Amino acid sequence: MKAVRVAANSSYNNKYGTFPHKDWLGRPYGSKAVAKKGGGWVLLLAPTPELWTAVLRHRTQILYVADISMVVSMLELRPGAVVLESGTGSGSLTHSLARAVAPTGHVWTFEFHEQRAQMAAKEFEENGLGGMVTVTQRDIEEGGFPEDMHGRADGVFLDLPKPYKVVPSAARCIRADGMFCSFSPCIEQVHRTAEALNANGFRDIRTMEILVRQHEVSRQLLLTDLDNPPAGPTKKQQRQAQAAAQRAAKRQKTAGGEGAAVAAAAAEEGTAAAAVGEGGAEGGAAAAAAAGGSSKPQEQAEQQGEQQQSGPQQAQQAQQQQRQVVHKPVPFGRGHTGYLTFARRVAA
Amino acid sequence: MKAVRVAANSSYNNKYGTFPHKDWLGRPYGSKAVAKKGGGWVLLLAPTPELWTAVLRHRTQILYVADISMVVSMLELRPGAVVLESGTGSGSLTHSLARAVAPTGHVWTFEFHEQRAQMAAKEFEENGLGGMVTVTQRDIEEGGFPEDMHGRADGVFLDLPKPYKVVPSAARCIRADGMFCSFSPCIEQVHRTAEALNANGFRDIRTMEILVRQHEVSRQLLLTDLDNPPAGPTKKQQRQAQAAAQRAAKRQKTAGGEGAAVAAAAAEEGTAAAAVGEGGAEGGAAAAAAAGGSSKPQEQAEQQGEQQQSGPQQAQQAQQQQRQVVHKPVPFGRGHTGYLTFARRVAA
Amino acid sequence: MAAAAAAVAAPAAPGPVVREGDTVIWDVNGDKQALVAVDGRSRVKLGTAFFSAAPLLGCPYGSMFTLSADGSTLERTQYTPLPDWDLPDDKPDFNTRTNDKLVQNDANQTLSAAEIEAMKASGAAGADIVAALAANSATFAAKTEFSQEKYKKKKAKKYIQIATVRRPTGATVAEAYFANSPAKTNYLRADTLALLLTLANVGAHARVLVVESCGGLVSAAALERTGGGVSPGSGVASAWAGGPTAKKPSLEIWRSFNFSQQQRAGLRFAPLSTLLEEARQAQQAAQQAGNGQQQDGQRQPQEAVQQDGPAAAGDAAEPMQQDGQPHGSEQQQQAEQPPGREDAQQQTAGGAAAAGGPRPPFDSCILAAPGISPLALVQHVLPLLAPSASLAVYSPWAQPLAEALDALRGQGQVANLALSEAWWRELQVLPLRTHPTMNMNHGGGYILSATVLAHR
Amino acid sequence: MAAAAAAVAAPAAPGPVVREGDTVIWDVNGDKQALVAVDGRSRVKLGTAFFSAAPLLGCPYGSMFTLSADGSTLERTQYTPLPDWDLPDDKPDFNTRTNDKLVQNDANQTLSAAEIEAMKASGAAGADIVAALAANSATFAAKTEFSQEKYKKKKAKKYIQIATVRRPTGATVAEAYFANSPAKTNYLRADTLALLLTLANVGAHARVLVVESCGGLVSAAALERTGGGVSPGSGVASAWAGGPTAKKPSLEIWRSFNFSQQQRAGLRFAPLSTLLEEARQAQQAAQQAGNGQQQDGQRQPQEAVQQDGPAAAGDAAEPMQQDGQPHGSEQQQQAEQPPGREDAQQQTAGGAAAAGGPRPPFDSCILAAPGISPLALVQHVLPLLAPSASLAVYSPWAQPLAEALDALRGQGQVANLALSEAWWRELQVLPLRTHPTMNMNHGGGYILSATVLAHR
Repeated sequence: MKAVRVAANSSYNNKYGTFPHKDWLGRPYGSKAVAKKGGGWVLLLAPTPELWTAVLRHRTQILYVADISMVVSMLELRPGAVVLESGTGSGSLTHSLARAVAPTGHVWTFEFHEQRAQMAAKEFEENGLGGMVTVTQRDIEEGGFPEDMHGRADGVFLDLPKPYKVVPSAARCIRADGMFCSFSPCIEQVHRTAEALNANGFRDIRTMEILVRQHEVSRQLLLTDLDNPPAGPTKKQQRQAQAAAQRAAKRQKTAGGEGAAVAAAAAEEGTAAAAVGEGGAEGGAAAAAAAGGSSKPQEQAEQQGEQQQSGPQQAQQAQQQQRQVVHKPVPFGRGHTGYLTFARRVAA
Repeated sequence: MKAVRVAANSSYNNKYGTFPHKDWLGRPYGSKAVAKKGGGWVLLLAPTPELWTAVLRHRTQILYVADISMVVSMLELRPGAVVLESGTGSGSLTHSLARAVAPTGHVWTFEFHEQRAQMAAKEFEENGLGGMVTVTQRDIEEGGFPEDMHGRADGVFLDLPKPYKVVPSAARCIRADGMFCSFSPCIEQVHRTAEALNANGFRDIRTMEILVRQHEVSRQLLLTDLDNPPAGPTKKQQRQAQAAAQRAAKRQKTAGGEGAAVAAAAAEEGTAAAAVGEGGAEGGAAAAAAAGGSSKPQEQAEQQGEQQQSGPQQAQQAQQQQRQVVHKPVPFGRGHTGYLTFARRVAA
Repeated sequence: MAAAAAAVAAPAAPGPVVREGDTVIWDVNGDKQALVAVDGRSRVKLGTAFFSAAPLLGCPYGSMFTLSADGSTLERTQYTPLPDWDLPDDKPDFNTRTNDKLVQNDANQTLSAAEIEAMKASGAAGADIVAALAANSATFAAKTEFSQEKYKKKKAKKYIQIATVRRPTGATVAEAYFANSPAKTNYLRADTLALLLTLANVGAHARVLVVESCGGLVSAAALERTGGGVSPGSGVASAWAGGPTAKKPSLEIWRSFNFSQQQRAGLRFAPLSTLLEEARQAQQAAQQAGNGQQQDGQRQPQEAVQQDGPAAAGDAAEPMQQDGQPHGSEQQQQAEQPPGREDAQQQTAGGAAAAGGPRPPFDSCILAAPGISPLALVQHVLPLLAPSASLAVYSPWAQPLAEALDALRGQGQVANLALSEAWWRELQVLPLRTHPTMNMNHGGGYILSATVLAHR
Repeated sequence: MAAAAAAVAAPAAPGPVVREGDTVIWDVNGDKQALVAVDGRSRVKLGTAFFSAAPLLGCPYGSMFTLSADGSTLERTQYTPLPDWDLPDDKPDFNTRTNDKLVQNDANQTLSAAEIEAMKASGAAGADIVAALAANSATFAAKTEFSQEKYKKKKAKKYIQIATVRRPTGATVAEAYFANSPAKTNYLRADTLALLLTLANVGAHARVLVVESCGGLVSAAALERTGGGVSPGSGVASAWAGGPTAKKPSLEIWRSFNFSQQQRAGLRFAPLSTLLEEARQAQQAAQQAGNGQQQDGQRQPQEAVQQDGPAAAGDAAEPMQQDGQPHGSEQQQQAEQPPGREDAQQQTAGGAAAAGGPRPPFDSCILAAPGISPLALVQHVLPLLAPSASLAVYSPWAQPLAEALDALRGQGQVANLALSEAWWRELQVLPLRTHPTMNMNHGGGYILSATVLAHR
């Protein structure tokens, strides 16, 4: 998955072929675009904050969908709200904050690191968020939020090494009944932050973790007749199943790294398009399924292989084995992203 | 579920009837015993450490099966091993430690609280562990393990408020390459313990959590024809499903509190028997299924009810709905038991 | 600490206040929440009795109330920092109490029940009673710090009754229902709701289709995120299965959200069959209009979108292009509503706002009706969804979603198929007592998410 | 700290040592584990080269090895406490470094590759190289404490090679396979294995039936728990499906456990069909012997147990009645083995011990062969299980177990049915850096557990 900025005179190249952007213009999002030569194709998807998070350039550790969802929900953001963020980092959360407060609200986001602040500002502008997001280079831990933010924020979000230093400034910025959130990987930071919140006019202090576990879906043949196993020995099937699992795991890994794609915003003539997934003629649905586990065509091929191998015993085999759709968690995933600490500003 | 000590002249009473123990003598474990009058019954199960854990009297917070499994496994216990435990608490873990080191090993368990130590010693004796478990009243945090334990332990387990104070003593007791484990609810205790372990000749210091989630299994009718829903309106089914879910949740709760039963050891003539589950004539399998979720007869009755209600449209309904076995985690469970911190004694 | 405590006094800038007719969440001790519409006559429960809610009017949301000294009325109380943090956390050995000699016996309280009643009658604050109970407990001093904490909390719940007035939002309403009457929202957990809204890409410009059996919670939370009438044509269509004659299910939770009339206008209720008919009609109209640009300002149904120009393609990108030009003005939108439509009829009771809300195609879809086969429901609503729309399906059971994923995979209708499960846990963070909460909810359910592809 | 550090010097009492022929786990930096049978000729890998394992012989398990100064041989190294804890954790502001001016650029290392090689050639310890790299990094000082840690860890893994010699146990072997070649043990996680052993009530007196597709790991771990020949008649029967002619699957992991000959004698391999035939024969014999007490010392098949006296009922209680009288002596046990039995034939290669191991009925059963329908397998083995036996079934997928539970519920064959899932997570505990590890394994699988009831 890749973010592509569409320009009429530009083209996108990958191992599956060359895709002139002008072929994309005017086509609806969600379409498949075919390469100039060969059968390679890409899917053109509309950018969303979630897809952007999957393709953006990591300048720092970023927040992912589960934490983002909780932050937006528990900060009680809605169109028109004003939210302060520090630091901007890679801008992953910023996109979701902007979606939540658009079109009449505003995200004031602060980043200590100069280069990062500039890169983020450029991306927000390019992604059409320029009017709703303001990036400022500032050392929030030392200087707090600017005084002109006092009393203006419906919510404040901190992702800083020492959030507890910023709590008094946050208390001055957040209106009565407004929400505070801090994201910290280590419990010691959380501890100091909670203590500072309790002492600075916050209540309902809650610390939580949210993790998302992805499940992979597959079809399995389970042996049911234990005295008369099918022609293909169980052991061989197990090896196949293991090999399939390893392939699936590999796909899963690549899905994170280079899998299906997205993104990109307004280019010439106000047009926007994006590419999700890429595939050669032979690898049909691979890209489309990259985020969904294994790809169906491949699996069907495997199944056909099995059936051909068992040949005439097919009917008998049906009695000896049971085909079942099953799911299980993908083996490796995130074990921790950070602790989310929320608190509500005490009413006057 | 209840632990019952069998004696030829005794009897067990509950709301389902009177069960004279002499009817139980000579019957195999796993049998159903019927009440003197009426159709009430109990299941007689052999005691195991897991069933004992489910019925024992809580004198303190106890360890449950997942933590117990990790402790026994990571302490690398096996028949013949010597293990030190402090404190004894309710003796839940002690039973599993004894199973692991039996018949030639030994569990030396220490309890600060006098009354608890006495009660635990009595239970171990009654459950046939007398020869393998020695309970001693002692303040381990202040005095450490007795000197005659030095160099004798293959493993040490601590469940104390200040385990870090005991680390130097544990280091003297554990042989080279032997294992240490501490169970602590709070991370601050873990922190100090890990620091002490690092300074006192331990390596491979690992802190972990293990939680077990129970799943409940049910059959659901899922609507498949959205234009022509079956006679019984979806809403009604939803209400029924909700009511069923509430009943299941209630059963789940009672299963923890007063559900099926177990236990008890040698009585007269070396006989041992135990009661698991109790049921009246009308509540057939309820007790047997208490630990497994909903009880089948009840569910079947509900299903029959549904089918009767739809009457002649039954065949049509099969096309409109899909019956499916599904599972989901029981909604409420343990969120934390404690942190397990393991460490290996450095070789000489 | 002293300096920090002083900061408490610094007042916050004013926030929203409780107005006549507002629904509030009346949260007693964080244990029990009730949704109450506040006016001069309504009453709220504190302890075992009901009291006039009049004192709430005009107070800022977040205000705390307790009983007046004479126990007859509610009065505002000031928040003070929790004492939990006054314990020194740099002395590792402060919790030297142990339970070594404690004998299990409940007769250790020297304060009699009559004495406690007398304290209450004389208007003693709950906190004073708890302190007296601890001081008169023969075993309190011998308890471990952990047990002391537990003891005080238990007593505090019994004798201190403080209620907080909370503003209803997607998060607070979801948590209130889940804690107090979860069956009404079909056990939908707040984090799962938050994930559904994110995965379905709900924002101000979204045209959201919701099919739910969660009492309207999902529709209301989605409407809150779209801001209601903020963007013309955006909003939420809350639909149900069962053909044109099916009865509308109960979806009234939106009434608790204090939506303005304008916001409420972004919400419509309709059977799925009506929406499908609208999509068919719009498609026919588009086909009659040919392949050129549409002139009538009507929203493009999906088939038209496929042959439409860049502006149509821009629709789905709106969430990130907040300054793009939305199609159609609000008046046109309203003019489109045929009078006497089914959903308008069904909104008569209490539906003050005129029927508005989005028409197909939708660019965002949340399905949270676990009693319907997810595969059947997804295939049923696909004709209503715009290409590149974001789709999120909730079920408490993984298996029906897994089978739907299996069936949809590789069919070219959707991409980015994923089956996710959230694991949500809270922690207690206190000096020397930091750990995850001992109980947690394991039942967050499962979410199938996908991106809709253009029809081939 | 000083006093505590002194305690390190206090030597531990001696533990087990590596003997000729032992299999050890050769653990390099905690990253890579290999199972190696150690004798005078075997070689182990450190870094990129192989070295003679001879220096391991006679060393205590837990010993650590590194390369000698000339890089030609392994030599023991002493453990020193980790420096992570030397940081003062009472100064909240010690991590004042921030990444504010850090420009992304990899050319910040002033130490050249040649200089690093020279250090290595001169025999510098890996720790010295890492320290030099940090000191010569232009950006190291500007990094946050978090990033500094990451940097040092990365470099340490590259330049410090320390191997630990670990004793194979159920826990260490399971973790080694899972980390290095999980397919060989069918992805069975160590915590799941531990739970299976507990839920199946495996202990010294248990007669355990195992059906697995985990390479023999489950059978070996169960044998370790029974202690092998500790209790006559106890032990593990590792069986497989497919009728009498089915080929024995690979179950050789027991060879890594350094079992004694006596322990090994407690393990037998047999097709399920053989065990079922044994159970049938024993039942017939019991029926011929009538309802009275059996005289021949043979183990009672399950049907006999039902009509047997108190002593038979005592069997299943053995795990908690360790001083009860087991049935039959070891000699009788061995005499029962018919010569040339199928499992004995298949053990010729490397199976030094005589074929022993338990016969039906079994009072403990672990099924860890997810390729077989759990329901079909449970029903297939039920005739082999004694009343009140503990049963635990593993699968990576919940659905087949859920369907088995649904089918078994209320049938009177088993009680205490439960479907469980373990959630296992490690934490990093360090000053100001305490948090769960950033990555975890989500795939512990599911366990169906139950207690077998007497046949009606």
